[in-house]
Amino acid sequence: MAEHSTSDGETGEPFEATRPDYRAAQDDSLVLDLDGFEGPIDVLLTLARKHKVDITKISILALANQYLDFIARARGLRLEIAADYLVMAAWLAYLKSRLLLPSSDDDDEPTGAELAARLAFQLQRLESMREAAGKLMRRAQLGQDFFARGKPDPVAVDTTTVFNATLYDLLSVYGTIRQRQQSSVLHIEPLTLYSMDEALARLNSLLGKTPDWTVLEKFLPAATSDTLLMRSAIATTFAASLELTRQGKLQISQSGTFAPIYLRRHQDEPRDG
Amino acid sequence: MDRFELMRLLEALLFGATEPFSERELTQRMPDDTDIVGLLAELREQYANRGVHLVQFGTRWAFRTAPDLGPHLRLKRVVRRKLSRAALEVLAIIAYHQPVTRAEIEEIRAVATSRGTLDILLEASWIRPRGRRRLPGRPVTWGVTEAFLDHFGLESVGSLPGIEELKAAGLLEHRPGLGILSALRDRAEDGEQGESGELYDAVESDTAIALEE
Amino acid sequence: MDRFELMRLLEALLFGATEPFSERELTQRMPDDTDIVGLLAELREQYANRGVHLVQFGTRWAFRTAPDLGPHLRLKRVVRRKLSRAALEVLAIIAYHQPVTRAEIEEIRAVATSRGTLDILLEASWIRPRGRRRLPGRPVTWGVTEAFLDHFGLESVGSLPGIEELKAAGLLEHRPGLGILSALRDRAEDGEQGESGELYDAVESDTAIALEE
Repeated sequence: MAEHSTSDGETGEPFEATRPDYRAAQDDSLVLDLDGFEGPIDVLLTLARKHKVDITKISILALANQYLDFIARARGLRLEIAADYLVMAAWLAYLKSRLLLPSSDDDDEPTGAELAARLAFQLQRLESMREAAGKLMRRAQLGQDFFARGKPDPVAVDTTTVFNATLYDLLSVYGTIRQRQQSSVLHIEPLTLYSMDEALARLNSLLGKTPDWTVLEKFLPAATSDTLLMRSAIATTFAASLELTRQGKLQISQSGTFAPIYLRRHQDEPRDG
Repeated sequence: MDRFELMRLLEALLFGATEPFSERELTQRMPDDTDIVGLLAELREQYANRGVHLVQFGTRWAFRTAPDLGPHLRLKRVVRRKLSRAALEVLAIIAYHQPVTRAEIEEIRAVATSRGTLDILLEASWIRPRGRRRLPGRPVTWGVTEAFLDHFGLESVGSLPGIEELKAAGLLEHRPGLGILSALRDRAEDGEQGESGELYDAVESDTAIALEE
Repeated sequence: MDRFELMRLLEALLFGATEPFSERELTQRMPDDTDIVGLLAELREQYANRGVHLVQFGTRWAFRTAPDLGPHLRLKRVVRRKLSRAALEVLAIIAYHQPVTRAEIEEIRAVATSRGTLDILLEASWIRPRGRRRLPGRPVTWGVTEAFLDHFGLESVGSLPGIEELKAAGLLEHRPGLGILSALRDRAEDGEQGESGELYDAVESDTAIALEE
């Protein structure tokens, strides 16, 4: 009878899909495929679960051996092993040596037993959270197994407007504003370019003083450290020189491609005054 | 399923339904051979003296609040309205930068804020005037309210995640929306400053959340 | 208004609305000096065996259909996106260890939390920032919302399944982790940024090693 109404049966996933998909580790023919694991702790936990049902009674030494054996075989097969798996292997080898060798009293380092206890705690704590997640998802859920009032009563006196905004909306909008702020600062940048009008005015004023061929660079404004500004000045001054030539006020000469460009006042034009 | 269980099921169906159910629809949803008519009559009887009645309109059935309670009933009828993007932005800025003046909000958003936007937030009881800035014109500063904290499930504005944390939570997308001119500039300056480093440093420098309780 | 009438009014308020009510909101809507807490307890008792229950989550109250009827209820179900295994783990850690920082979540899982995990939980309105830890950087701590409690039919965080046993076993205590694990975590984070992890996955995906005991 646990049937969905037809309206969402078509589009949605089956209801059962919300159950967690934890790896079943009881299988004897467990295949260890690094691809499916979330790091070395996940591997250790899977090994531990296979080893013993009660994870609190796990032998850390046996677990370390299994892990080291696995890494050794993986290397034998020349599989690519991510660095963190190797770091864990090195640490477990160290732990093993501390567990097997008698510890000296004047040693400040934690004993092998202490390290083993910490690892056991880490594994138990993570395992407990995985079980908790499973229990949580197996609970009856709102909108799936139990339901709110389908439609509010039409008899209503007190109308309150509730704005549909979630914390998620608020935070994501704020993030976007901050990014837009960055780009809006950048939009101001074109204002620092040398304009066509400036170039025309400058060229016009200098023209009367240059009856002879003069290289284009001499007409540029005083050099600044702003290279982008200088590049725009070159471009606009050149464009302005073309405009003045078109008006018959200026002559341009260039001996070849990429050769210096020379400008002079148009020779037929009468001097002012 | 015994009669009591069938009654419970019918009750739950009628409660959860988005529209009143006809007897035919109820028959489809209940186990075969259920005495729908008998159960409906019994259920109506059970609710006769309660604050909620089972009511029949033509062939359809639904739970309705008892008519005699009308005058006393200040039912929460919730009208849901979507908050505009602009309003959401202004709200976020007020929450992160309070106390903040309207001019400061506009500076951060780089657009003028219409009067209506603040009105909507005031209507929602999410913002309140906090005081006045010691500036020409003594502009009003704005802050968020208890109702705001309540709605968004926050204990204080201090618990809003900072920019770094938003980034870590995946809420800040890296957007390479820089114009061609800034790219030119970067090249002209021979990449003295790392492009992305500059972007993030500038973001972080403003991270501090104004806290003035 | 006598107690019976007050009960009817409370019933109508809660039954008629789709939204949960906090006790504070109920106080505003009921006549002055109403014993809200007593009435709520009595009303919950009256509905205990019915098809619809009065439930409490956090500070809020609402009627919900009885969970045991779930399999038989042919009502429109909400389609939910399936949470990833990682997101589920993070959710469980936030629920059981709250308030908890991102770094603490990563310490428990011994892997970096990929971007977007907290994002998804936040979008579902299941988690919220709770405050800040008195640590360098004042990191935000996370906890679950009342919407989370409502969704999973929990009265409070204290009624999370198995939380008492976990507490008794010391598994919810904050203990210094293994130094090695934070090293692993940092490494994993580097990998994530460099996207090299993805590359390796693709190489390895076809090769599996059988594990013998």
